[in-house]
Amino acid sequence: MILSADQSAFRLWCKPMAIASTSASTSANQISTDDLMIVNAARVLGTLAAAGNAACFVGIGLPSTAANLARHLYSPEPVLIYESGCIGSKPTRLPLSIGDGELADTSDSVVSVPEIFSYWLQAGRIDVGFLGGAQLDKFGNINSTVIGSYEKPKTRLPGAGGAPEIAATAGQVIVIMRQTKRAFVDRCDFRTSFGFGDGPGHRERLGLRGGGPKIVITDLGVLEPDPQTCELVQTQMHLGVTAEQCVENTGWKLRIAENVITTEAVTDREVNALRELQSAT
Amino acid sequence: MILSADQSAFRLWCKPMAIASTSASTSANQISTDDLMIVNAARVLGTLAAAGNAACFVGIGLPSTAANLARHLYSPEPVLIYESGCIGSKPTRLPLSIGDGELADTSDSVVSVPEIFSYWLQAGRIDVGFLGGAQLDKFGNINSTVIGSYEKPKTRLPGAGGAPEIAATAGQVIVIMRQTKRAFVDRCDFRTSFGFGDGPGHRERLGLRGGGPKIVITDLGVLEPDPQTCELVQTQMHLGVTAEQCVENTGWKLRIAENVITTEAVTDREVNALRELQSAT
Amino acid sequence: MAEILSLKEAIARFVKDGSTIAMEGFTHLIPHAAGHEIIRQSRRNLHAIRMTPDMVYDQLIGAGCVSKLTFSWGGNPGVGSLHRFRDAVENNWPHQIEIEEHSHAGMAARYVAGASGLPFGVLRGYVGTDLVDQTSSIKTISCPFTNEELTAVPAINPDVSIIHAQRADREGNVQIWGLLGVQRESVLAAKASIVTVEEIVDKLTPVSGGVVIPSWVVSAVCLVSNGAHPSYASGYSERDNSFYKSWDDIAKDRESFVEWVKNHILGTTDFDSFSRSVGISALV
Amino acid sequence: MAEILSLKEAIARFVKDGSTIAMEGFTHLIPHAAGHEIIRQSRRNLHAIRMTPDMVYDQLIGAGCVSKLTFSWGGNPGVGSLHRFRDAVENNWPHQIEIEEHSHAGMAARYVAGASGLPFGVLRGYVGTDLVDQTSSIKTISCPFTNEELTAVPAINPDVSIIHAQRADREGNVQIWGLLGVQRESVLAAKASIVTVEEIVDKLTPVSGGVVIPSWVVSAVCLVSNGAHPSYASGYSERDNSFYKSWDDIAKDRESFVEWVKNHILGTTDFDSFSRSVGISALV
Repeated sequence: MILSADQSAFRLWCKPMAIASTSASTSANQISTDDLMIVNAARVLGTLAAAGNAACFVGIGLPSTAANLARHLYSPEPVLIYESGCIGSKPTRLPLSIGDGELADTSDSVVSVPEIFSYWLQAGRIDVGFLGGAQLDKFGNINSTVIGSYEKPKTRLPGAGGAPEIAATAGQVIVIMRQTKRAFVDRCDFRTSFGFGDGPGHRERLGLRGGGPKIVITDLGVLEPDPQTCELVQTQMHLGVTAEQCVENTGWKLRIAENVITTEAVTDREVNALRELQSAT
Repeated sequence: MILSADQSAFRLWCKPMAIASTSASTSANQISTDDLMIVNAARVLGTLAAAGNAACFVGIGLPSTAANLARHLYSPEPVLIYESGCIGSKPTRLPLSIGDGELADTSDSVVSVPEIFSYWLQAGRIDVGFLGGAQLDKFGNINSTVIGSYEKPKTRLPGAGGAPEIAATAGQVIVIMRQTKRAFVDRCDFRTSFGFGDGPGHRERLGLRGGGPKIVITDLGVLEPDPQTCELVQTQMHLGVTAEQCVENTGWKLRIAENVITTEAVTDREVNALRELQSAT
Repeated sequence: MAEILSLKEAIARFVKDGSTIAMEGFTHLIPHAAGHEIIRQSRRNLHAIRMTPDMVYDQLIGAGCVSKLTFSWGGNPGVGSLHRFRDAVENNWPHQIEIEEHSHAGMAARYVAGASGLPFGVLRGYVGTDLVDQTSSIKTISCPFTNEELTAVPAINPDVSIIHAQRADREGNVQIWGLLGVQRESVLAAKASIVTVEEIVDKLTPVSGGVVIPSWVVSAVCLVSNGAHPSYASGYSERDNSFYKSWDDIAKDRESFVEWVKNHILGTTDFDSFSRSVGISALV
Repeated sequence: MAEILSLKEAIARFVKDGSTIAMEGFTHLIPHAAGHEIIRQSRRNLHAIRMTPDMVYDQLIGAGCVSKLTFSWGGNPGVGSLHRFRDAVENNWPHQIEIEEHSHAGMAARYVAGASGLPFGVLRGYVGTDLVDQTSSIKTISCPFTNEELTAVPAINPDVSIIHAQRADREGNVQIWGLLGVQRESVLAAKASIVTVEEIVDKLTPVSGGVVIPSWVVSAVCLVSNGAHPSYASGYSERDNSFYKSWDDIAKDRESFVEWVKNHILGTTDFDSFSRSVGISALV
């Protein structure tokens, strides 16, 4: 069974954020695919914050930009938590590193790295984790360790960092990655972060407490796990993107949701807030 | 075999502190037995600090007074650590409770209670622990839990607090207690803090890392464990105290060391520093 | 997000008959006002957890609120015995209470495990003591790398933890400084938490040695000026040592204790009214 | 008590061929100057431990000092790959290195265990990942109360831990603030420790969010102004992001890396001389 429109968590989430397409400007439609991913991620965070669930464990790069954009666009704001020990950061510019002084200076509380992982992540206080990687497979597992074999890797990647425990423990995981045949693979060369493992019931058998990957935001659109099969399905495409493009850029036999929707156009308000944030940096 | 003079750790320790008896004033000889215990404990700490081993885990009461007196009398000073989380406290007056604000305000560092017990005590960073209790037995075990049976106690005492892990882990334990037949017993009703257990080798069998009770300072003198038998032996008596008195006030068949010494008279410098500390409080 | 509530409302909402509660504060910042309110609301069958059940739990035990006590040191610091605690353990007055007894190190490890989402904590502790035979929540565990034997204790996860702190902002972010004891861990380990504060301010300015407990891990913040009395709040008040001494006389005798509770707790409406009744000023 | 030593003297005395070393600093306060001095003194066969072996360990690895690396994330943050690290793992250049790979949560638990005098730490971690099959220092452990399966990792207890901090007093008490990472744990877990500082002062005045590591748990304090560069020391300097970017070009190529080390590290006598050589001012 293909995921139906009603089953799309993203569509439900995004309802409060839905805006009339007339408010979309032409300039907004010309933003980069990175920015499109950022805006989409910010929308998800805004919806979660409205539901009171947005203690968000953020990494540097697109996730941090998206989380800060959501802070500027939505009220209530998501709570930003960085693995460097910052809880409730409210940076006025985009941090350049996970240990940017701006993060510490604007936090409610700065704690040690051991404490961030024990009292905050492990204890189940994180609603949303953002992850990316070199490979994502159809069950939402992520590889950020090696391409090729572990013993004799073709490419040695940075490794796990905080990802395995974010993937295991966060209430839900948002993946942000560009959708390409090389990156979206049938099976990861190395399982650094556990998604749905080998399919339905695997997370439960392992006793993982977090909800796993709920949404994958790409440059082409959005994928979500089919509740029956746990397989990632294309549920949304950006304006001008075709189903064929999505299938071509995916390394497994990608399914398109029955009622796949088109991404709401980026609004002036969104693009302006993003530009402001970027220019302050 | 009875502990010989050469085996007395206390006598060795106290050597650097030894003073000509002519410097003792009459007023000094009129101090209370509490003060005598305090001065003796401070002397031990001074000697340990001179040897570079005086990170001292202190409880309120006589131990705290003794430790603060040692800080005023000797250089290098012992480092005072309170279980309330204060590391390197330098109070100008005697603290009235273990959580006295003066302790926090004058500390090098204030940490949480879990950290005091994990990073500092358990990690083996404490050289000296002070303990007292309702009962002390001949092997240096201490009871601060119940008199009578646990289920139906005659007297319910406060309980363990930090004592069991101080007794197990500190480099050495100094016990301060009044020497009476009721308190100095053949076997404790309840073993709250482990001394030498049932005798030689027992600490080692349990894998305890600390050195155990090395000295017991009482209102009558000083007891030390016989290195062969681990049994506490009277190695020092205060001026005017007789061997018979010590035996009478001890609940086990107390042995007196071959060359039992008389406590060095309290000096003017000691008594003055103590009075100053007490009057500032 | 924490709600700003009256203490009466917070206790009514979060502390139920049969609840497992923790009230922490290590000499500093002991939530006495909250203890009084629990007595005022006549809660029963509480499992009361506290490292140092001093005066605050002596009152709860004597007033008959507690059916089980988990603790590591029960005395009136610097004064002597805890008479109501002793009377309960020695003579089952006002009724029998179950006790679960630990050391400080063990209790701290239990709170840390609770705050960390782990079912147990590991420590070097209790070895050779008679506590091991009396307390079922002390077990051995082997290191899977060295085979060394260590001690395991179960996590503490109270239904509600109650602490006192210096101040909060209007969003319920709590700022606390000075001796922090095990308070933050007790809040993070609990399913719900109540924080009484000296002051509610528009903006929390940084304080040396201060930490902020964010609003979203706290259930209720209640303004109770001097609510730690006779304990103290660094920067706001001093410890009332004479009150601790006078407690010895009040608590020694069942009748004088009952009279005191009737006059000063059950007979008062809140902490201000209690303070007037016992003759302490709101701020020392 | 800590001795105040030159960095040269401290490294010579505490870092030996074959030592297990930890150098910590989480983006903030990375002890780069100390890393250079280890290269200058041509230490070999180090077991180098670090959560984020970024530029500082790229230099040590490329210079041939390291035979084993224990880590959890090896990249140039915000820039990309760590080329010397990759070249060692992918092509055994300059020689083969052994790797022991963990997650951040696991490494943090290992340092905490080390600082606490425990042989292992417990966490919810690694479950379902392929790391478990590659790393022998990850095992399962059962809760003796709930029978739940958790993960155990062995304590880290380096021969020497090296960190950078803001300042120390003349007795060697170290004050550190801002993002503290895992630095304090790394020092408390180690047999010996070296702390480079921006400044040595007569008296440490309190700083919000600051902690003091007492002199008696530190082996050596070394005055190295700007010694974290291109990392930063909150209150003293800003992160030199362009230096991190330029490192990508330098390290990408073996020859340019070797040349850089020869000119700027082996060809300089200390951190000041290094700073002049690469054209950075002592204080940003």
